[in-house]
Amino acid sequence: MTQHDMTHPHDAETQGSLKSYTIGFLFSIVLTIIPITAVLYGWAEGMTNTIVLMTAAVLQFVVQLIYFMHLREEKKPRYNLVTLILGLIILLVIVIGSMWIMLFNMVAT
Amino acid sequence: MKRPNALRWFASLSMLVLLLLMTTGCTESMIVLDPKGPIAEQQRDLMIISTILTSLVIVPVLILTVIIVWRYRDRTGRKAKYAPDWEHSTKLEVIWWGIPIIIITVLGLITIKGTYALEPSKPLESDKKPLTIQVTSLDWKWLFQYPEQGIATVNAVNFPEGVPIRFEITADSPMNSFWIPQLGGQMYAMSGMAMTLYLQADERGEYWGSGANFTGKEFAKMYFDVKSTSQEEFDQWVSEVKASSPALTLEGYQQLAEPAASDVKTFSAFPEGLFYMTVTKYASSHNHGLSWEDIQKIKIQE
Amino acid sequence: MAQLNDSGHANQHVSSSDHHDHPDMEEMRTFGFWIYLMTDVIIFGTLFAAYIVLQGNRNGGPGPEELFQMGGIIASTFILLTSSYTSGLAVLAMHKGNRQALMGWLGVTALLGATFIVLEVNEFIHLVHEGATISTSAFLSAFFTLVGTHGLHVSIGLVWMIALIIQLAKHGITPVTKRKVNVISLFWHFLDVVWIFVFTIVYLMGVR
Amino acid sequence: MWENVKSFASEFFVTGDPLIYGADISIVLTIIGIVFGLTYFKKWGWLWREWLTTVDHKKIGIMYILSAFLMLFRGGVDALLMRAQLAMPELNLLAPDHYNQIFTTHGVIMILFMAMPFMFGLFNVVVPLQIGARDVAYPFLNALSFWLFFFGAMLFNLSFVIGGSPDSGWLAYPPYSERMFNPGVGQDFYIWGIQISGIGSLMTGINFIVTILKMRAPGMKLMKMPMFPWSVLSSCIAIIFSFPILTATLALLFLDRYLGAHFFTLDGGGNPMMYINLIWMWGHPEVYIIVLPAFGIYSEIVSTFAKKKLFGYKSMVYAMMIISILSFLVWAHHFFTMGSGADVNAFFALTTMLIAIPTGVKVFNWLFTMFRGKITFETPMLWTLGFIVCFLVGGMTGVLLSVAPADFQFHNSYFLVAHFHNTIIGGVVFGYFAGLYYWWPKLFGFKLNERIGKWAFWFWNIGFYACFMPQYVLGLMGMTRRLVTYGWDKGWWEMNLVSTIGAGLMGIAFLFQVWQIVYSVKHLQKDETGDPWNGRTLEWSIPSPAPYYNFATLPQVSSQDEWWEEKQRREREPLSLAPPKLEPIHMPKNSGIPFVMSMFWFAAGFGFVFDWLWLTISGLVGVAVCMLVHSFNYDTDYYIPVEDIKRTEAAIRG
Repeated sequence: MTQHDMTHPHDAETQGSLKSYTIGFLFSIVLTIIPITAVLYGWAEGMTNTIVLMTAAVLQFVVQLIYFMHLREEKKPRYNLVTLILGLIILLVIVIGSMWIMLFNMVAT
Repeated sequence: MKRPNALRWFASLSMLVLLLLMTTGCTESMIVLDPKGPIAEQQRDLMIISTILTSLVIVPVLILTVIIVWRYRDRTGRKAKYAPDWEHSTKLEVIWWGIPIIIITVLGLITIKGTYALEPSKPLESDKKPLTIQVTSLDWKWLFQYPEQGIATVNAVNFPEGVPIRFEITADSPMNSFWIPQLGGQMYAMSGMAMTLYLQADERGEYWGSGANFTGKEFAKMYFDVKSTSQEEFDQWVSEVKASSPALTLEGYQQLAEPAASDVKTFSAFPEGLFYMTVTKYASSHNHGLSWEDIQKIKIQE
Repeated sequence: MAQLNDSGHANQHVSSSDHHDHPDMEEMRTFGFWIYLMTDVIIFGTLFAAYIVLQGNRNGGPGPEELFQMGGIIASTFILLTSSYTSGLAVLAMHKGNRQALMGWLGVTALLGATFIVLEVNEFIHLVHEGATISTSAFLSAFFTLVGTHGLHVSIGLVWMIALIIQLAKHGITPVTKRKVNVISLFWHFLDVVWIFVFTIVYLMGVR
Repeated sequence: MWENVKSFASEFFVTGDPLIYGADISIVLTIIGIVFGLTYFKKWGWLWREWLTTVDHKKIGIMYILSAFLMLFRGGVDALLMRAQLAMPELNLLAPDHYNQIFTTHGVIMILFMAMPFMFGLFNVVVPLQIGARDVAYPFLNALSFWLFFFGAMLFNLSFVIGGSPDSGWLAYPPYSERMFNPGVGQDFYIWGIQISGIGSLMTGINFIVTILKMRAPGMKLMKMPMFPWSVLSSCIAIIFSFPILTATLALLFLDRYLGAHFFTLDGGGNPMMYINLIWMWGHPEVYIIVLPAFGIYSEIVSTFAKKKLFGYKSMVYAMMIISILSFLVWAHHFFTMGSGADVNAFFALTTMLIAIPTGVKVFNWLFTMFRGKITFETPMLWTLGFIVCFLVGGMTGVLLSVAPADFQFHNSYFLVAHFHNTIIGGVVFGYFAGLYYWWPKLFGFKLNERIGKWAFWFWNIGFYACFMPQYVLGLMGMTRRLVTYGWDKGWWEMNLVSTIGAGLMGIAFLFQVWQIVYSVKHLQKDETGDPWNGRTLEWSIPSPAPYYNFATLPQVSSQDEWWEEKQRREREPLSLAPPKLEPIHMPKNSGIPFVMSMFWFAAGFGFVFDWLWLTISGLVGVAVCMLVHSFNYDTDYYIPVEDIKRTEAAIRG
């Protein structure tokens, strides 16, 4: 039950400060208000709307990763980052693949 | 050390048997390799091309396996070299990353071309007007409707040779797969949508088709007779059916759709728009058949 | 959902009575939890895929425009965002070794989470009263399943958080409880991220 | 009252078929026998302490493999029944309903309850020993994974005697698997059996990824790790990203059936195609999940029995990782005929073919490991050679199937059936057998009889070719899968008869294997060395069977074939060192929670199947209580004192 891969002992916890958490929080508030107003006041239509909404959501995801989950502070080898990237790739494959197969490609009449 | 010897014999023997089977005795009943229409013919050609291409790697590798196993077996007084630490050779590894890459590239290009050429809903090139036959998979029988002739059949389909047939395929039962091996590949039969499949028979003859996707209890009885005749014979058959067979009513269809196997049947008429009704029975709640863009358009119009 | 119970639990499981010679054991458990989160990403991905593909199939029933009451949804969004922040503050308090503040912030987080759940249950009750149930149409099946799965995650997180507060009261801040706090705050941030996408894809794009 | 009981019993228990009554009786007799035996020999306490509550990876591994063998037996009997029914045209051995259930259970059992546990068993037994660890990363979770698998499998198998088996194929395509066409409980058994064991599989995936990444012996860089742990890592990566899809998809199907949702139904706007799309997103990676570890096993065996370093180590690693990721990009080749259009078909045909490249590279590397080696032909090596030949054929037909337009003709025919048996038996089963024969001495401390093993090998191989080569031909004759019977007019009977004979030979081969084990236990050839094959990796550096703490002192690793190098070092300069200093070993404590919690899952699953809400709720509450109890337990591990280690070592090393 002993582990050896780590060359030096260190605490499992990630750091972060009140400042970084607060910045993250403010960012996420702003990034939530933007799409809400965009939708409620009908700023954009169709594709533009989708792009605005998705961009805000993805940005907010990044904000949470950096300011709340401290992904940037991970020590090497960065297994967390690697698994996250793999997970996101598979996620996109599932969602976009399903849309591509199920919605855009019907031979049926 | 008799074992590797036996293994080698065994391997070559089984390949030989397979090869013999492929080339001789069974060819006649290997109907997939005995196509009677342009689609099945092209699909057969693709099978042969891909078999040859893959054999280019597989056969030498099988031979190489036998040679290596034979030559480097452990025995006293053997002359072959023993190099326990030899574990890397960039040259060799480049070769065997390279060979499959080349073969797969060639095969890939052929496949892509074939995929677009043999897209099932693509009309066949022909100077004759295609004949439309509407196919419904029921539990556990096939219903064929001829909208232009106004007749219907169960578990039997007739059409003239040399004329492209436009099959429109749906199901009023679990999903099935419509397959006439000698004329061409399958298409799923699914409720709520009508799939298009073009096939054509180049020769007169009697073939058979089946359901290829499991649908339940009497699934094994879902065969149908396929008969390709001359145009005159076909016309004559149509008028015979019209003259002598009963009409299929809506109640008749409901009875027919009850889960059970069925014999061959013919009907001189069928209810107007029956096929469309079958397709839309569930489609009202779906957007099957509509592309994403279509849905968006409808939304915008609303 | 089921995964959550087990894997989530699994990572708060074993604990050592002493840790001086295994400094990285707790980190290993946190890493395992991270991988579990990735598997949960895939579960939600599948549910999102199902929702996106099926959302147009209304079966003649109501669509998002008629059903969603954005006021409550926006409120619960901000509540969940805030709870993500407070769970971060709990971790900060833990680093400072302040057990009271840690338990306090965890309590606030749990309270906000509970409010979120109450709002969601209210929304579901409202929908059912409108005649929009899981068996009304494919759109609603996918909607209830996606949103409900997220709600189930939050609820399980709540039980877990309360259990953790009790353990903190009993054992204080030890390497084991430290890891458990880290893990649950990761979980909470993760649920926040999932909600952002639920909010964007289901609600905002739905009423648009 | 009595009438009520009678009518309930006739619905609850499967009735009406002599085969099933026979099975019922033998099941009851076996259970009585086991209970009686345990009581008579006073072994209940032993069973509970040593097995049911164990968190030792080696014991868990043994339990996995034992379950896999039992399931292989059941799945094999299913297969033989099917082949018997198909031996001649128009036979009536099995009624269609019964046949449909049998091909469904055969598929599910062989993939999910035979291949998966066999694979997990080998993971458990071998990985910690090979990377120089004392257990897996989460021993408690590991036990939980096993018991979830076990009770999931039991729940699925229970459908045989209670309620009725599922009958809609191993992937249960809707709408046939929906309540509309399939109102019985069989389909719900399917969902919950797979769901419960699937959770276990997912946790095992997480467990081994962390074990391999974080628990390697000092000095063992990733690129110095033996090939089997690499293959396990690639397989587990595929597990953690694909099993959640299965869980979600089955949950949706269950919601359709249980709450009347409309995901995949015909009415209400459901879309059955979505299920097919989703299930194959799991289904395709799944077959790579089971075959990748087999590739790892072959790599170990080839280099051991050629007495030569593995050729092209880096290529092998890259190839496996590429296969693992690429396996997520090919799923639509399972439904080229669904009408997704030429763009989709072309894309997925291409990605499918791409997988042939890394796979081909691996075969070349194995061949060139043997090249300039000194090959001996013990049973593990025989299985490996059998695999190479078999897999080449299977791989070739796989490429043929990937040619999308040609697949329109192959789809759902016996050509396809032959292909996947070719790769799964030739690739997976042969690999696990090879691995089992190879590591058996390490597991149990004695070797299996080679002579009977060779008989088993030849019967398996000849039986295999006789069974499945004719099926390729049958596919080209237009025979589709899942047919209960066929007519004389099709000209299929010769090939079917040969195929049935082949299946019979494989059945005999299985009997040889059972006999081999029994014989070897009787004529015990103890493995005194701990290194019966002149092995290369760390597991051979410790005694057989391995002590419960595995390594008395953890090895310091400097090379990929550490034990081989170490043996050569010792030859050069005989060992004169004082025995290494022992330290107390940190170990996890046994726990009964995994067993109890999995029983509660079983109860909850059973409640869902029969829609008994009280049972479902009690089961789920039990699960939650188990988790809380475990969470509040801070006393989960202990130290083995140096004295105990010394005593154990002295006892083993004699």
